Amino acid sequence: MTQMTYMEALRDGMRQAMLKDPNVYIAGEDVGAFGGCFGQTGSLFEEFGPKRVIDTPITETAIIGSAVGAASAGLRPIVEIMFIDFMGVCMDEILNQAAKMRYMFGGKAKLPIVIRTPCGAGISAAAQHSQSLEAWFAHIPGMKVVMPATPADAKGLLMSAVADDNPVLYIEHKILLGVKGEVPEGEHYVPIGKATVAREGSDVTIITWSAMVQKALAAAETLDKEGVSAEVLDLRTISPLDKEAILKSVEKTGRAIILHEATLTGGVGGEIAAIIADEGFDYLNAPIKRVAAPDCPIPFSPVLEQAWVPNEEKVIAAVKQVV
Amino acid sequence: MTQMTYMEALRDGMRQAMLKDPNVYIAGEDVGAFGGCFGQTGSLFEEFGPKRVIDTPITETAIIGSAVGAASAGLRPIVEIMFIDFMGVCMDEILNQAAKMRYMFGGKAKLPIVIRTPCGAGISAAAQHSQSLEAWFAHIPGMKVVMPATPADAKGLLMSAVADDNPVLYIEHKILLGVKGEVPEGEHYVPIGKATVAREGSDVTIITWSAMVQKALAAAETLDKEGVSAEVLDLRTISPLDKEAILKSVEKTGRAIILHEATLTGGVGGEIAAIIADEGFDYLNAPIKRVAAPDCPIPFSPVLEQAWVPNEEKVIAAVKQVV
Amino acid sequence: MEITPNQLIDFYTTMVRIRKFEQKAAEQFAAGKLPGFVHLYVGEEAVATGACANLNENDFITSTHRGHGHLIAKGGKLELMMAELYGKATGYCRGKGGSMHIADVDLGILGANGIVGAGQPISVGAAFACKYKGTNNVAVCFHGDGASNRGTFHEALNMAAVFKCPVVFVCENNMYGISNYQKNHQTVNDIADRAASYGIPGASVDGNDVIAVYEAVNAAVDQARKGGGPSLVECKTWRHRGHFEGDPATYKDPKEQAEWLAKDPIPRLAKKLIEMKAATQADLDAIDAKIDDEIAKAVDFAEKSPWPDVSDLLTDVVA
Amino acid sequence: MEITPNQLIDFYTTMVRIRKFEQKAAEQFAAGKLPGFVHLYVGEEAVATGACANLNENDFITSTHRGHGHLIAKGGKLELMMAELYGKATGYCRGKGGSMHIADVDLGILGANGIVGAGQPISVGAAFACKYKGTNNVAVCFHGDGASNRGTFHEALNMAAVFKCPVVFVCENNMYGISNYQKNHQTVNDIADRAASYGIPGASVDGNDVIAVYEAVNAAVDQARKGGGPSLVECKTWRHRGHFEGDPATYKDPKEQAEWLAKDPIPRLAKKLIEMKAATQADLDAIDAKIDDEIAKAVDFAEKSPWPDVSDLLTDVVA
Ligand SMILES: Cc1ncc(C[n+]2csc(CCOP(=O)(O)OP(=O)(O)O)c2C)c(N)n1
Ligand SMILES: Cc1ncc(C[n+]2csc(CCOP(=O)(O)OP(=O)(O)O)c2C)c(N)n1
Ligand SMILES: [Mg+2]
Ligand SMILES: [Mg+2]
Repeated sequence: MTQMTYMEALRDGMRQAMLKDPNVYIAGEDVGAFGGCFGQTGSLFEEFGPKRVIDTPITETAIIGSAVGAASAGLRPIVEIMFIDFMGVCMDEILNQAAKMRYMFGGKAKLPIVIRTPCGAGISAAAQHSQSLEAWFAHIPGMKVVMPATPADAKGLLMSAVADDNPVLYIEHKILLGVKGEVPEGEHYVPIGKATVAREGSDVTIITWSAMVQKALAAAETLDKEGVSAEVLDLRTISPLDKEAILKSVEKTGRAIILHEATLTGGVGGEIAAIIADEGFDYLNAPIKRVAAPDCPIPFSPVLEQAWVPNEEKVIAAVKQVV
Repeated sequence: MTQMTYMEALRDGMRQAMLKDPNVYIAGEDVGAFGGCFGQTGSLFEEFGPKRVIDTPITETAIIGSAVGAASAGLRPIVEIMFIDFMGVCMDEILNQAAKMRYMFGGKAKLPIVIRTPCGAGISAAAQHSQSLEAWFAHIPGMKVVMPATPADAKGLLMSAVADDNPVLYIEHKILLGVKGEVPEGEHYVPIGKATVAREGSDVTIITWSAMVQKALAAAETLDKEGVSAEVLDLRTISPLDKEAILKSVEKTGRAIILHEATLTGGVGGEIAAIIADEGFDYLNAPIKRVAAPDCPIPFSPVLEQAWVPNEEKVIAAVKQVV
Repeated sequence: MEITPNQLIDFYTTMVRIRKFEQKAAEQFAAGKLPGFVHLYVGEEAVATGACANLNENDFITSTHRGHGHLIAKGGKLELMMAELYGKATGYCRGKGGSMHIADVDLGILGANGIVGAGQPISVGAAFACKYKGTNNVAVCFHGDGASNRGTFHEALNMAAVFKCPVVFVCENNMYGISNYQKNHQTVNDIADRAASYGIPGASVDGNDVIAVYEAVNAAVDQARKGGGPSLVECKTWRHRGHFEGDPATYKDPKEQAEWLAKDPIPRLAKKLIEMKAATQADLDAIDAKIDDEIAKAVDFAEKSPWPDVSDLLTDVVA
Repeated sequence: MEITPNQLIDFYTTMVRIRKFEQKAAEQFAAGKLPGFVHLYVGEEAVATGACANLNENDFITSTHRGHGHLIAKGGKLELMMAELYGKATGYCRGKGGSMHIADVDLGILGANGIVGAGQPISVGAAFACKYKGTNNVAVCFHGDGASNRGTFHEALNMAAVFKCPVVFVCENNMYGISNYQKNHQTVNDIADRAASYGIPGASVDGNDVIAVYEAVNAAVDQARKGGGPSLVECKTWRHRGHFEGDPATYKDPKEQAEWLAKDPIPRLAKKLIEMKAATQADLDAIDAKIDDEIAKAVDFAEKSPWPDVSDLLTDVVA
């Protein structure tokens, strides 16, 4: 174990994957000597050189499209889209090519592609640089989606994503990049599709992921003092969802709060609520509440942005409605 | 009232809108003399000429992007994307431009854009020409999404969409294009955001839209014979959802089935279930069931495609689990 | 680079194979046996044939919605193709893909594609992989005149040029994107001129002359294999039929259609073979008969094959 | 088309206005007063100034992430801009947009834009509307060298050419897309060469010479107003600062940076004005002082303005 930031951890995950397999390469905008928009690739360019850490033109469509071609020809690309907000310009390559080729071709293609991209609000980057769009990708059969909340998971999910033979969207929250934590050295894999209980509790389950895990934990601390025991489930993987973990926790607590940063309507919270309202219906002692950003674009001004991002108080208020 | 097909009705809606306002024009691939991929624009080119019914190159990104520019400069474009599956190539123009400009600009822009596009399986058009992607658009604040199920609504929602000052995605199901029904003559508006009870019932509510309305009605007929009274709610608008109508019906029946053609995970069904499991929790006598396509790309072979599309039997089976 | 008579006979054979496959597909479609959309390559056979004649099994192609010709020219197996058109379990994609998604990754065929222009960046990636691995292989990207207006064209050619990827963009200019005549969808006459935007060679050739296609693509493939980067080869041709089966193509000028039918690449090559005494009419007839037989076998295979089992619906979504 | 001394003084005034606005923004950003990303236009002032000098209030522009210069040149109000950079309720977007989304639709400014290349098709649509309505107005699309590699560039120029839309694409080639040097992100030297792919005029001019920019765009706007369709004007220039504030721009070659600083468009124009006796140094100093005053007022306005009220969060999502 070493202390490192979430960003160092995900970089270390890339590095380990590259050391292990020469067919792994990184491509994206300013990922080379510049070291990545937020510094994510750091000095990987110096270590692995321009053959394996590749600066592309501003050409997301070709970045993803070429990754599809390279992967079907035997490589294992890690490609970066600088902000998840830019996915709109390469959705076809994800929706209709990467995610569907294996099925359409009758199983005769393998698409081991990792698409790394930062999400999230909190730095006044405004409406086109702050979104959380995981719901789109969770609705694409053939895609996996991971969203680590801790440095250790940032590394472990990165390595699992590279090792996976399917397209995996790896979403790193920009607010977490600087967060420190203990991270295993060398190779480290966190299984895709497995949630983790970030905090045990017995009265209510807060189901969440990515940067919201910290807010859920903070809310749970406060609630604890008021005699409410909240369990916090960090999903880690958004697709496929760890249904068992969700249902198990709700069975225990009888109450579910879903917390995500994405806007409410059409967010992944709906999917989770639907699973619980069907398969966990008999466990429920109270309505399922969702805490999410309101249905509006992300405003620039810090005062408005703060009002937009879900926070501890809103989680606590939701919990209090059900306990 | 006249008898016409769904396709004739939506065409008549476009025609009325064009007669009414010279700033309304149509642009898209093969919408001119060819009359549209499935014949949707028919002879509008002959009637309105090349200035107002415009064949574009194969350039979806520019089709939507130019509509954004034209709308902000005072026109009211109706643009067509030949299949909803192609939206991946113009999502940025929808997500980050059309839907956000008004908000980002502090309210100082109006974007009256109608994007018409066919969705749906049923004609062996395979994985890239058969999808139902409404969930993506329902997750974009600033967008409205309508999905008519009948010829009258096809016309009425088209005209309301053109009259709306916001970007509206108008999704026409290809399987419905040839369906006939009574349609009001002249101008006809169906309000955006209002569901309709397609069949009254008391034991269970089937919430559905677009081509699935017919399947729900068929299932309800069969169930009726077995003594189960199903209400069928045709949402008509997917965003904004008619929450009141949903809750009102579930209050009455105490049971909810959500039926959609899109793949299950991440579909709009989750959103609806979540609303009910929160605000309608106390009405519920049984788990909320979703009937949807399985999480896989749409297969080509008719035998597989038939197994993929949700059908009457699956609806009946779901209902029987809860009554 | 001398083209031998034997090569020409191979070209002829491939072109006839494509033609007869397509004619059979038209027939079976009309008979209601082929579900979905079918876009046929009749009239354009010289392009796929001349281009793929420069490739080996480890080279890659990306194809389009109008893919049968490309696949056959790259070595695709007629039985597996026909069975796929039928939607049978024995087809290339086990019935899951259909005409627009046939692929044979082992043969370097990275798929027909239902999204116009989608193959362009994919081909760049395959070529990138060849270069990355140092294999000396190349990729050929087939795409239409209509597709040359998509953003993918621009991004793919730019990326390929910047990274010097061994890829040849073969633009099949059949003068239409569905009903949209080339001069109404772009303002350049020769799409090859667009190569200049990427500092790469662009050639425009008679796409109904298989030898001209072969030679132009040969030069481009050669450059690519030597590390000289990508090229664009435009092949002017004509689709004899509608955009898809069922399209009466009333938008075509009958005179122009007649002119192009007279330029049919197959009789043209047959004439040449006979003139140069590389083959007699009887030789060609024998080839035709052999192909008829292949097609009949493919149809028979497809007809006799089982439908996919519904239990297969959810397999192969993920690896 | 003779440029009058008065016009040149106007150019000078606008360029100084942009420069000083940007310098103040840099200062306020460093002081922690401006949230979010700020991309400054320092060094490129001649482009926006020379281009927008050809436009009237009813003409349109689309801008970029590096938009302040375009907005000021098109008549944007400094107070409302500065207040928006601060995120104040009185800003152009009531604090909802910030630097990357400032717009003034009434002035034909269809917005800065955080998505590289997104303005390109939007400008085509605005130009289309001008033509549709027969207003004789035009649109100017500002975009960078990096943006010229996006699919939107290709699709926008092709559509504009096909429909003969009155739009001028002004490519600000400052030789970098963030850290990526132009010769590493495209293989053409002159981006103007890409105009040939659309059969439209392409001109490449010294973007630090406001007169050259003015004249090239003038010809293009003139053609557009007369129904002659779109053009591409490439302006070679240089950003003095990092990509965004906070970027030390260590990727730049210090020698090249020094060379370009020596070509600063503002002293260059000042020198010319004095040489041609259109202005004395005192006149220019007076302009500078007047602009200092404007900027001070803008800052003061921003500083004193209230924050948006949280109750405003959900307004204006839909009309
Ligand atoms: C992105 C996208 N837009 C539109 C279509 C519908 N479409 C299918 S084929 C076609 C025409 C293609 O023209 P071209 O590239 O010239 O190829 P051709 O059909 O002539 O071989 C169109 C518009 C599509 N499949 N994908
Ligand atoms: C589609 C998209 N890709 C990437 C980015 C991130 N980004 C912002 S500015 C920029 C560089 C733009 O370069 P250029 O077009 O030359 O404009 P300049 O910054 O030099 O003015 C990049 C890559 C973005 N905003 N949008
Ligand atoms: Mg064509
Ligand atoms: Mg630049």
